[in-house]
Amino acid sequence: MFAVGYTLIFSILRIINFAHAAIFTLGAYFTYALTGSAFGYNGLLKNSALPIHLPFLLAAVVGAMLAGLVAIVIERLAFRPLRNRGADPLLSLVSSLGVAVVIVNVIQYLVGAENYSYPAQPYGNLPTAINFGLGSQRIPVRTVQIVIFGVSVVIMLLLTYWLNRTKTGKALRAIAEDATTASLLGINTDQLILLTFFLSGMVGGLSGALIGSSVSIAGPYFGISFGLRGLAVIVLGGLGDIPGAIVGGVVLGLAEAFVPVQYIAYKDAVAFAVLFLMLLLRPQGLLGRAELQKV
Amino acid sequence: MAVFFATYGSLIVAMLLAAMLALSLYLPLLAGQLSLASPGFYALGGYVAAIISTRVVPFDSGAQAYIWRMGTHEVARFSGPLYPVSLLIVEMLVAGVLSAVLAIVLGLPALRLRGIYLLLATIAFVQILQVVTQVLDLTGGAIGIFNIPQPFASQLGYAWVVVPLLLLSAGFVYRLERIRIGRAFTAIREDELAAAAMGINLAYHKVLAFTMGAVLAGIVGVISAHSINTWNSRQGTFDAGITYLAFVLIGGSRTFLGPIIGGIVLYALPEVLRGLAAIPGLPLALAQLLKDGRLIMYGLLLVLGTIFFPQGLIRPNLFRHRTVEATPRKIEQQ
Amino acid sequence: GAPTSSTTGTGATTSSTSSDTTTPATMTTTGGGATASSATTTEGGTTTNSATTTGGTTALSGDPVPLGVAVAETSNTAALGQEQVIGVTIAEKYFNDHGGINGRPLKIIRQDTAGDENGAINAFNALINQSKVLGIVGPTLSQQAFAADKIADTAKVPVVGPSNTAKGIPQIGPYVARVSAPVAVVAPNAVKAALKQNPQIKKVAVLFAQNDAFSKSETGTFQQTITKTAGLQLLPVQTFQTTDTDFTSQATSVLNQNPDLVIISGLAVDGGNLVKQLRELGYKGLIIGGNGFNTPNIYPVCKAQCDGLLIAQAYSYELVTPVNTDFRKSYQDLQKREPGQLAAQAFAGVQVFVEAMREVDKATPLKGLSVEAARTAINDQLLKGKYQTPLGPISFTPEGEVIQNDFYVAQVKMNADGATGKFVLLK
Amino acid sequence: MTAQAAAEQAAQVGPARSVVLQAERLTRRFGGLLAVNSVSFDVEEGEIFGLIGPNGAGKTTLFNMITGLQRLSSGSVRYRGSEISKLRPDQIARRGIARTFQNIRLFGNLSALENVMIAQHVHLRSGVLGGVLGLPLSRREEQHAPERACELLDLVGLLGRAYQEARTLPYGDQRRLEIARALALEPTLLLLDEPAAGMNPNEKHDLSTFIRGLHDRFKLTVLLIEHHVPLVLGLCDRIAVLNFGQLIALGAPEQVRQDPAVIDAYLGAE
Amino acid sequence: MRTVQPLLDIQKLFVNYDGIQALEDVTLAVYPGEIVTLIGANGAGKSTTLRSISRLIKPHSGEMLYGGRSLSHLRAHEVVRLGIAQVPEGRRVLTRQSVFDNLLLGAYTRNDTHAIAEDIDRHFTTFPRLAERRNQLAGTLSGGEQQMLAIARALMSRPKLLLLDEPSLGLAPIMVQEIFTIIQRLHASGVTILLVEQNATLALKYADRGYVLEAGRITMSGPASSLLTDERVKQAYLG
Ligand SMILES: Nc1ncnc2c1ncn2[C@@H]1O[C@H](COP(=O)(O)OP(=O)(O)OP(=O)(O)O)[C@@H](O)[C@H]1O
Ligand SMILES: Nc1ncnc2c1ncn2[C@@H]1O[C@H](COP(=O)(O)OP(=O)(O)OP(=O)(O)O)[C@@H](O)[C@H]1O
Ligand SMILES: [Mg+2]
Ligand SMILES: [Mg+2]
Repeated sequence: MFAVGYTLIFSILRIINFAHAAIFTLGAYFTYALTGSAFGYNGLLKNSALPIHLPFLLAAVVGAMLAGLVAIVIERLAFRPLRNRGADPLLSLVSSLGVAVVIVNVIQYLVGAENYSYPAQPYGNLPTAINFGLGSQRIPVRTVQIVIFGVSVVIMLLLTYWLNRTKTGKALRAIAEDATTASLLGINTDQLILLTFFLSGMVGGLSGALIGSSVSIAGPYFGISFGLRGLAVIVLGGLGDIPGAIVGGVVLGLAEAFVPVQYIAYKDAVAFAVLFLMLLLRPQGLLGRAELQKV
Repeated sequence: MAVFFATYGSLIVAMLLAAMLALSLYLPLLAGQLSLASPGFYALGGYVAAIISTRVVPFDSGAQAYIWRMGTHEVARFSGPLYPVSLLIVEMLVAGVLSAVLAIVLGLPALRLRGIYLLLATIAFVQILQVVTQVLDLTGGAIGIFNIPQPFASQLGYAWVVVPLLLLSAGFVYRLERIRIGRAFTAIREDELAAAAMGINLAYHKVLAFTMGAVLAGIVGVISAHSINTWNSRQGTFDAGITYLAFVLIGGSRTFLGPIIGGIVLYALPEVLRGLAAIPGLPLALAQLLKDGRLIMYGLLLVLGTIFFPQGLIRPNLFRHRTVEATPRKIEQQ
Repeated sequence: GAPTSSTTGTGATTSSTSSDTTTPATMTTTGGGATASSATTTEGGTTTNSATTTGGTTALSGDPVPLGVAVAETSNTAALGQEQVIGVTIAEKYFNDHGGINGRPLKIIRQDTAGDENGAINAFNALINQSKVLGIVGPTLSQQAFAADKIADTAKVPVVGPSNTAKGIPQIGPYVARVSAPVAVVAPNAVKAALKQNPQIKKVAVLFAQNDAFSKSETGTFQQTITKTAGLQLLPVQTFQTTDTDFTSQATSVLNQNPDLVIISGLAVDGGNLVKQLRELGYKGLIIGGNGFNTPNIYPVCKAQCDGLLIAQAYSYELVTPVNTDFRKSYQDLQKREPGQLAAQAFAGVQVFVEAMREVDKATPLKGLSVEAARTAINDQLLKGKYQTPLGPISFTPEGEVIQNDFYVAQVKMNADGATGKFVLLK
Repeated sequence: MTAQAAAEQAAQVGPARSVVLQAERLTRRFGGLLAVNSVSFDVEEGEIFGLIGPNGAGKTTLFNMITGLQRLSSGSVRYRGSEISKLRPDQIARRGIARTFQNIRLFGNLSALENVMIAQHVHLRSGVLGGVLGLPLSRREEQHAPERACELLDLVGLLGRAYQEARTLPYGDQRRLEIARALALEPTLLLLDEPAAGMNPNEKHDLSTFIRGLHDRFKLTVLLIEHHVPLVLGLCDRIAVLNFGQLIALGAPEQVRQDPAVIDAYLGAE
Repeated sequence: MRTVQPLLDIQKLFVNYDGIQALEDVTLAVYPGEIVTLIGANGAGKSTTLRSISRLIKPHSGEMLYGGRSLSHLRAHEVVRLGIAQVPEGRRVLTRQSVFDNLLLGAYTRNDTHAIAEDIDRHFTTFPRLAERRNQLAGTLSGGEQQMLAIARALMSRPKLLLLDEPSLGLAPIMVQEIFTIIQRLHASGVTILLVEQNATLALKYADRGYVLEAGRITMSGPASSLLTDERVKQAYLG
């Protein structure tokens, strides 16, 4: 889920946007604020709350839009100037890192470092878990996770369609490859990149809100802790491949789940070892096609 | 002056170490290899130092007192005997060799990957190493290893090792950039395929660059472990790697001076901001902002830095090779 | 060289005499301001100790007595650090209202350590050399302590760890002490309390955060208690990371082993999430949370699912002593909720310094003493004293380890709204 | 004149010139597409050998296979008697086969001079330590290298642009730089892929003179792909014609020019 | 003197790269329906002129009018919307997209889906090679095939003014003839063309007028037929 937004920017601009993790966090906080919950005990805004009380789902959508807007601002302030100055493409990695640092610390400055969580039962009266196991072997899955999974799949399908089938999607891929040539074809590169950032910010913000409903919002570094895993997931799925990002997420989850209990200490190592092997054996990702290169 | 060195002694040492870490990331980058493996080797080096000095070598810290003076100013005191510098050097050698071996084993398969894929593979390596050191008893688990003996009476004493090492490695890279091997690296960075067609052995040069970076990072880890007195699995993580990368890119990734300057400047920046907040006479609000918003400013400066120095602080044509410069003129005159 | 007066390289230029008039003004703003960003650290702090430099020794002036606080105010450790900041802020005001250091005000100077070892070292260095503090409360994490405390010890500056619980901290050196007891001692009590509520307990599942130094040592005690003391069956131990958010695999495997009791050693957020997910997936039995759970910060994490959680505590706000009542009151005024262990320990950290300073000052007035001499005297006194803190009565071993008598086991009772709750002390 | 040199010269003018490059049943498939289909030919020592054919006939693919940049689907390439088709590109380059690229592949961000110096790689010996420490051997080499590179730049008329970044050079000059870079390898077999593209007729003519000069001066064997027919006809000793991956003609220029199959597929009615 | 307004009117154009003068005081005009060719040696600034018109680079000074409208404040993609298309030097096809998608993107500014499909079919008939390769990634095409694609792609926007930068580059003789046939056909249908071509003889044969560019300056201009017979031009460019 998180990975989808990441992938979107990556597939289009071939840059890794560290600020994405921060936008994810923002999405969660915006949603929190929009549900009318009060901020905690630290920071400038302590004990204050918005006068509106949106239901969780609506708040999540509006929060995601706001996150998208923030992404737009970030693009204008931190990415476009770099592009216009013909900077080393890697440099955008640094400037996105800078943005992430700013956002995280501004959040802390405003609302402190404590964790928050949404008002009880954001999804109404659904049971908290559903059992998929048979007999004594229980395989319960939390409802929230099912919701998140469902939403990711839907978003994934929409984005895939958009990127691969529509004119705008094709134009975006053209920009990714060669922005100069794209502009020679009449493609407004700045505008489309902005759109991409907005969408990616929205997806990121929405995932922040949803994941925040699954686990509490663990302070300003909430998103950052997902960042690395998100990266791993998109590699598994094939960089820049949106369905791949979802499949990658599932595979990584399964690989971790099958680590025997005795070795659970090595769970993360296993995940990354899978990632490492994957890179060596199928660098194009699980679903990806090998890229041909012509001399 | 004394106060300055006492306050900033460890910062200065850490800054120089940061410069070297940036160099260790820069070396593979020189050959176009975007690798974040440096923190892993750094962590490895630290553990080598920690394990050797606390578990292998029986070293007993008794209760003698050492006083280190600068003129009449007492700069620092240290109780307990000093750890022999010769052993420190042995540790550095061991760490260097271990890093080199690991780098070759890891590099041979991994360096077939390019760009972002290599980046992720190296991150995976760092993460695996982190989990393993977190779990193993040998590395002290989550707490890590502490009470690492001190080879110097004060933090600034580390300068005796760090400064020569930095000069050495800077000199090394400076020369490297100007010889055949360095040109081969550059060619690979620019266009692997064309480089191969020009007779450059890709695998050999990539692994070479990667290994040199690894060795440097491993050695820095040794010094770092002693200098911060403790070592644990939170040292040399993925985030640290990103920070080193920022050092390189902000400093300038086209000449060895870039990472060095970048490492020094960026590492010092948060501390400079801390220091600024302490300047007397600042309006309260500003001082407060500098203090509480230190990292906000840091982030902003990172962004502004990239915008205003899109090629990094140091650009190579500032320092062109003189003999090369003179040659065409010479031929033209003939 | 001839003795030179005035600046010592810190850029302090204000003459030392003028401060007498400015200080009270600063003081009054202290308690009233916002918490984390309150005016405690007015940068005049460094100016007020400007003094003469004589061969490296600086004599103390008659101005506020500087005490350093170096905790993690930024980074992902800030959630802990900000509680500690509240604790010391309350302490500063409290002790100044109660006469300061025999009439002279206490001045807290904060430096942010961020979350890493180098940050802690830098913060300590700035406090020791620039601000010339007489002692330091900090840092937040044990790993940071191993790095930074060494610096202080070498410089002969007393340090009191407010939350460092790993083994080996007081042994770093003679100048290192802590008020944070490795609460492993409560483990048996917690297990006993659980057995009291449900005598049928047979199988126990244990989980701990493997990247947290404290959780690792705490879980050891829990496991010992279960197998040795209580003679229960210990299921295979599972681990997680404090940065984890999804505990499905751990929870599922716990459920399939059907334990009667689950014991978790972790920190508030990860531990809370683990509890929540265990409950949501259908675990019904008792859960014991380690000392890391002892903070009201868990309420928003596991919400209604926190209910019934047994928690091992090194501090309980229900303790009725004059100092804790005052502390609890100040905290409630400031924060509109009950105080947690981190804030209380930070308060205690300041308190032991203040009381030691008062004693030293009584014997030989601090004014006129060199900074170095004062630091050593304070350290010696600190280790000797007995203190009535919000944590209850504490004292130190000669090594600097805290001796604390009162540990508690509490049970979480959530209110109907599912968002707030309280710790109910179990006897 | 030494006996050896005399023998060499004799070998060159003698009727039985030795075969340098032997392509045997070279085949390359891309999916269902046979880009090069069982092509065989020999290139003799000192020859200028032309390769022409319509767009997409498989000429560049053939070059790629010879230089190791693309694997063969089947067939073999022998260079001076030994099989090279399994070697890596850099090993092939070491043996003395250099090439230029049709889609220019210069090191774009580096100066023209650096581009050439990089290609001297295989002829320098100094290793890491020697180079870094500035030992005598490497010192000599490093002093000599830029001079040598400048001579080559001078040869292609780019000395004045030695410090210009390669990607900012005008298109025609980039082609010249490609040639200079290939020459820096001191090859015995030089493969040129459309070297005259982007030059005007005058410049093409100069280039043709230049290639002949190189050939004479460095005793080069040249394999040349070019669409500019007058240049190919004027320059080449023999010409092979590819169409749809197949060799449709091979012979002296005049012979090829009159081949109806070639006129039909490639030259067009004039 | 003509009375018609020029379609493209460039006046006193100066361009420099990092301080190096690439164009100096270039003034040229292209009238509606004309083929104008620009000839000159390597590095004379031909490509630079075309890049200035399509706003890929910002001139230092000078005015460019297109149908009376100034181009100076437009951005590259806006210029395309005015009906100016360019076949860039070195082809620059989108290597990671299929031949078909490249063509489709050529028509990015158009919305008439039906007519676009027809146009694609038409270009496939002109270049059967492309039709065979329609689903192949453009990056794997041969050099000449890419050149065909670049030309077809530019035509997909149905430009009013076509800027061709060495369209015959890398094409087999038979294809070169084909390209010039196309140019002629476009000319007949009223498209205005500014042609940069190394094959000056051929270019001047088809063009109405020509300009000679030397070291960034225009040194000669006039009807193509007279340039073709001019001794100096012959000497320098026709070989
Ligand atoms: N990687 C690839 N995948 C699929 N087809 C390819 C690939 N590489 C080349 N081809 C096809 O193989 C054929 C031969 O290409 P090649 O580049 O050898 O032609 P060429 O003779 O050099 O043509 P030109 O004169 O236009 O440069 C072309 O039709 C091309 O489309
Ligand atoms: N990005 C750039 N930076 C610096 N100089 C440049 C740049 N691009 C072009 N130039 C210079 O501008 C001049 C004109 O180049 P331009 O590409 O316009 O020539 P051209 O006439 O198209 O040549 P060709 O026929 O070889 O394509 C050349 O001297 C070239 O080196
Ligand atoms: Mg070709
Ligand atoms: Mg050009």
